[in-house]
Amino acid sequence: MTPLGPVAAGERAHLISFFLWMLPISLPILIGTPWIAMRYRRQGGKGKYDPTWSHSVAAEVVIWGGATLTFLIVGWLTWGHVMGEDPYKATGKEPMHVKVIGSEWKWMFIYPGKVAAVNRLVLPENTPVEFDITATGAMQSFWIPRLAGQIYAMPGMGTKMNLTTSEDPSQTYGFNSQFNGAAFPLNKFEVDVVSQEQFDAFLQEPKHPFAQLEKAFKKTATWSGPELFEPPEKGYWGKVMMNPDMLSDGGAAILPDHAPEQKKIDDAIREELHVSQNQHQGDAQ
Amino acid sequence: MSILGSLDWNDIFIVPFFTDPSLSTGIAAGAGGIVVLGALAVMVLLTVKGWWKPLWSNWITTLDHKKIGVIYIVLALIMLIRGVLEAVVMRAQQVSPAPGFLSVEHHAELFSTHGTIMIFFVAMPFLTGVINVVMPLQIGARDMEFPFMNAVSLWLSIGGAALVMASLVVGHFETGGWTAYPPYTGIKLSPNEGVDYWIWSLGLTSVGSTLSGINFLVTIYKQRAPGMKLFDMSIFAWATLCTAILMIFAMMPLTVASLMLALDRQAGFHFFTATQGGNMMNFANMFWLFGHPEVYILILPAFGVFSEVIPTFSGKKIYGYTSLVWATIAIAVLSFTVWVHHFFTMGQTAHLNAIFGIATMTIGVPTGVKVFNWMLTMWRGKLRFSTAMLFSTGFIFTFVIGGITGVMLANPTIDFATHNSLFLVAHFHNMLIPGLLFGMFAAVNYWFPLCFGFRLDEKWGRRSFWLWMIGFYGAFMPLYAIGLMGAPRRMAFFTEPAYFPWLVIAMLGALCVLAGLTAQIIQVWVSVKNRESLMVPAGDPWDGRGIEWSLGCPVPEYDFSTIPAMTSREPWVDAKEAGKRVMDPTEFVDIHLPKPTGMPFLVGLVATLFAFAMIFQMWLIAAVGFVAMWVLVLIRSYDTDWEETVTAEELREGYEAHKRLVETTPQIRLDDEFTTKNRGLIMETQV
Amino acid sequence: MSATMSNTGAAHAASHDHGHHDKTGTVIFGFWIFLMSDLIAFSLMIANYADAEWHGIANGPSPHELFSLGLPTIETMALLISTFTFGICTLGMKYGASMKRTVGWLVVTLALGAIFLGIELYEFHEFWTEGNTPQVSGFLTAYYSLVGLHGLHVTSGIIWGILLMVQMKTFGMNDLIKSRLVRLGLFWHMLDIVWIALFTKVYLMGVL
Amino acid sequence: MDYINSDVGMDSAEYKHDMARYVWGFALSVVLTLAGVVIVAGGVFSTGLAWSIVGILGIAQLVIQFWAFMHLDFSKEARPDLYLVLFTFLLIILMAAGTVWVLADLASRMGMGAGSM
Ligand code: HEA
Ligand code: HEA
Ligand code: CUA
Ligand SMILES: [Cu+2]
Repeated sequence: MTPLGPVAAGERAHLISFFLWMLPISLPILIGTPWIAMRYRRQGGKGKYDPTWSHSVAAEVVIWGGATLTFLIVGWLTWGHVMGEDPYKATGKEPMHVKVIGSEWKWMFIYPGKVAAVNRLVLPENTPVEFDITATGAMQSFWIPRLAGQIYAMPGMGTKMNLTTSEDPSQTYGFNSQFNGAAFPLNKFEVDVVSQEQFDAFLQEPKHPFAQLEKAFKKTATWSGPELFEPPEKGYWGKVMMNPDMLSDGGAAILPDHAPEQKKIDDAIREELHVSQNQHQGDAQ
Repeated sequence: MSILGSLDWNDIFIVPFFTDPSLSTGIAAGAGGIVVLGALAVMVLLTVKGWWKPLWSNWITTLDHKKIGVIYIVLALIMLIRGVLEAVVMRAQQVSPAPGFLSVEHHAELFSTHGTIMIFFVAMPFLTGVINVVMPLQIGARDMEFPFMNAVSLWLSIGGAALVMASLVVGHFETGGWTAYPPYTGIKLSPNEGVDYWIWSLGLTSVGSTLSGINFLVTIYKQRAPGMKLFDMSIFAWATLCTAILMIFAMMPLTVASLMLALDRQAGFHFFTATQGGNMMNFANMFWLFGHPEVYILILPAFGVFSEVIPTFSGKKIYGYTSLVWATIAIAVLSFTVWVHHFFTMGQTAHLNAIFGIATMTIGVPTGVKVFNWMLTMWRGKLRFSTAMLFSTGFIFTFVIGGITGVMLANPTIDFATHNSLFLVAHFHNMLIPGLLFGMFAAVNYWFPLCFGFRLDEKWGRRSFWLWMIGFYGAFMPLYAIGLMGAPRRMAFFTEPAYFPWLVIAMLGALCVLAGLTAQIIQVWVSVKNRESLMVPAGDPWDGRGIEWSLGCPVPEYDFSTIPAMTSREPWVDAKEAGKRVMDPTEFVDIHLPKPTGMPFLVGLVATLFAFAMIFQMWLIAAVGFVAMWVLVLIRSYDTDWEETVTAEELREGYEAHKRLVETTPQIRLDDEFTTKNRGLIMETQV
Repeated sequence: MSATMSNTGAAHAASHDHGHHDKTGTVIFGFWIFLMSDLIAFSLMIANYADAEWHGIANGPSPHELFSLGLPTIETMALLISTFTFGICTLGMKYGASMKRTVGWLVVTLALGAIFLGIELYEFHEFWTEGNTPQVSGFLTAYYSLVGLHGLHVTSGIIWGILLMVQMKTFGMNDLIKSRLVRLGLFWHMLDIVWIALFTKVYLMGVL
Repeated sequence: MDYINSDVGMDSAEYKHDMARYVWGFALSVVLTLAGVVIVAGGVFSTGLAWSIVGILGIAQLVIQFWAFMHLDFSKEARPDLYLVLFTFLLIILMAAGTVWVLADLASRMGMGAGSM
């Protein structure tokens, strides 16, 4: 829960403020219950017994009033938070655009006109970014916890998410949080926030042809191939959004028993674990 | 196409283990084996002991609301054992070195069945059972308004549960969680029969629950003892009324959504397909139109139970009756206005999110009022910590924590960071276990004597409480923590080393809960063994306040020999204060009780057959089953001789016998409440 | 279903009246509640239809292209007359009309219901043979299932009515049968009310 | 309320009174239905206006039929049914209108045009 960017930081701040605002009305219960239980116990309790005491206008006012007041405060805060932090709203001037396609257990990132990447998201530091998100196959949820909260990725639809990257270079990861089948635990990607120069260098890295990506993306369940490709033609992402089937082979979320795919996924899981156990050390917060 | 539809050899539980032996298939085969062996063992036991006949004539054919209630609770307990074992296996899976001993899909089947079972086949039957036993007794009725329909509801629920159990033996269950969102659960991504199991088992129970809701509502509306105004009813009866309304109106969206999903899967329709104009978001929308009111269906009866238990063991009138009633009504109505909070992250506008977020928070107000009312009921009382009271106190304390986290989730900007995370999982278990389950445990401990005539063992009861309480904190507080670190739900394994210590604590907590459950089983066992010394034939073993305690224990089949006169909100307390130990009889008249009939059982059986056939696309068998179901109903409609009479004379004798018993039972002091001296009719002595 | 599951009350009232409350009324109230939960199902289907009509056309026809008003209007009239004739039937029954008259009006009602159903099926058939099956688009899926669900209700109403006529022969017009007839009446009237909503939403607004 | 038996016969004033209610309900329903058809077929009004008028006519007919055929009114006997129906309609507004609202709101942010999702 250590935020790297302002959006995630805001979310954390709200969480803490909500917790604090609810303490005044919760503490009387959390402290009062054990206290009453001790004081008024039948054997050994010191409290005065009053079996008919069952109504008090003052208490009613305090209870209803206190609860209503708490509600008004948290409700008011909520309105402000939500209106201020619509994920569709850009977090700065002229955000950088990245198009995202979630698929069965891998993510494609398209930097329009520049590069397409699989399972690897590289962003320049301290930059507002807008993601356009869609999916093929099942519903997914696009989430980079240390940078911003999640938003669903759905076939046939496009959603948006905005964030600003960390001020300094950093490394983190993102994933899909909506269960979608056999390799769900592997459905994640690396996120590198780098300096502007490094980012420019990244765009210049050698690339494979996009056709190769498209073909392999359809066929493979989990990705272990190269990561960088030529960008697709303009409007490609929109086409996938309208017609998700063009980038998926009909899906394989539940594989028939003994499908060869399943073996591959199991192997991929094992392989991944080898890598990630060494790599993610210290990345969790 | 074969008459057996899509059923094939590989669907039989044991086969995959031989063709592809692994720990995962081994566990599946083992689980299937337990079901089969368990069923066989029960059958052998019944045969050896010669219990088939009594089982049939005393239980299966019964239309008595108390017995139906007991069967519901037994169903809940059986399913609960499966749900708990699954939970413990999941916890174990997550602490074993990744990727653990289960395949991802097998783990998915576990959380899907665990969630489905706990909600629909543990929680729902549990609360329906408690309502069945208690509510008619509290409003002075002799039975549910529609006893036959009541039994049909029961057997439909059992049929649904049987299907979920069958999925262990034949085929698979689905893997999309208890929420089963398409397109994942569409035919393309989930081609096997798992989702159909989900659809049809829920189909059966949700029809059952809707009918139960109608039954409860009409019973409360029409069957209250003469003179009992709505605002004279016990809080539990009020909770039932509101639950019933939720059941009637909230089950429908689920039925509609799941049948649409069935059409998509089997008939190629496009309700939820991504291409060709379907809209999967409407599934989520309809599911939560049901799902959110559902969680209040689960909690309101528990609230009702606490409102009965706490005054009794505080020796005090309930604080703020009117407030409590209005708060209950408010919760019921508001629960229909907040469903969007389950998908704040779907991409809707900020306005919509804000409106639904704030609407959600309004529920905190009536709920908070209720919590304070319980506290103030204890205030200035003389508290006796029976097992039921311990569960109630533990509830108040722990529930507030879950409520706070619920309100946090209700802020969409916070939800963006906690949705689909273990924080959410911790929130809802925090509501379901110390809320719903503790309520049901309190209910069982409190009202048990009404059904069986003896109390439950207190020593083991208290032990179970402490194990549950500690186990709960151990199992779920860590999930709040790693949830905030960004651990998603429904993960088969985690690779972040930082989560590991927390997961170990969670595992230990789950084991502690398991120990609590074991203590409960021992409690029942010990109590049955010692039932002679725990008998409370004179009734009212806890100086209770509701009119159900004016009856002897166990309660006779006709419940009340004469319908009690309602002179105030608590006529039984008034009677006791006036020095009486039985309520004055009103008028003895002949009454009619429904005769036992096997018909509801048959309806349930045929409906289950129909559903099973639908799952495996055996259309012919399904059609036959469907028609047979209605033919049975038709046959029943020709049956006009379905009542038996209990004469006024018998009722008078019953009353006199109870009176004699009461008069010969020595009065004992509250201090001896939990000792074997307690034979019923305990009272605070005026020393 | 409730015809029989809740027959408790009716027969009770039939055999003896023992005071505390009116069982027939209770059963009918229970049936009202059932109807209301059914209404929720219809309203959700309508909401789904409204959404699908809006952006679920895909490659299929739009409502404008698909519907015309002629047949649906006749259909609507048939159902409307039938709900009226059912009213005549149950009203007469309450005021002691002969069984013959009651059965006669019931037959008229069910026949009108059958005409309604026939037209609906004819329309389905037409659409279907033009290739506009429910598998074509979200909109057509919604259309067939919404109108079809109503049609299924009408079908079960007709079957129920026929079975009830058989029971009238067997039992005579006792209170039990009367109570069932009244419940079937409520069911039938409710179907007409639901149809008003469907006719308005699907056809009238669809053609606009 | 006694739904099924009356002390008097079909020649009574009560019967005529009850019958009148059915006849009124039927006549009004016919008129309203045909009015809707005429408005749509006639094409005199703009689409938006015709849409609203047809909607109002539908709702009016709904109310009339509840009154005429299902005996819903403000009398004491019909009150429980009336409350039940009103409550149901409250829920229908919440659920059905809520559904349409939520789905339209979502669609507005997802680039979903008519004809394609
Ligand atoms: C009522 C509901 C209920 C209950 C009680 C529980 C109880 C428990 N649950 Fe679960 N759970 C759910 C509802 C419930 N759960 C739901 C809805 C999901 C989501 C599924 C999905 O993802 O779709 C879920 C998911 C879920 C997960 C998956 C989380 C993930 O997504 O990663 C896990 C993981 O460990 C878990 C654990 C547990 C544990 C350890 C318990 C244990 O603490 C408790 C187990 C023990 C008992 C419940 C004891 C029973 C009591 C008795 C037998 C009483 C005895 C009798 C007498 C007094 C007579 N639950
Ligand atoms: C019995 C079950 C139960 C109960 C009672 C509740 C009660 C509440 N729940 Fe929970 N909830 C679930 C079961 C339950 N929930 C389940 C099963 C899920 C997940 C399903 C799934 O996805 O699988 C869920 C999910 C869930 C979500 C969705 C999160 C997500 O998916 O991202 C949200 C969001 O708003 C939420 C909120 C609340 C709130 C605000 C309450 C409120 O009712 C709480 C009210 C109580 C209090 C607030 C405490 C006491 C009050 C005071 C001390 C007074 C002062 C306070 C105020 C005035 C604010 N719940
Ligand atoms: Cu999701 Cu449109
Ligand atoms: Cu909710």
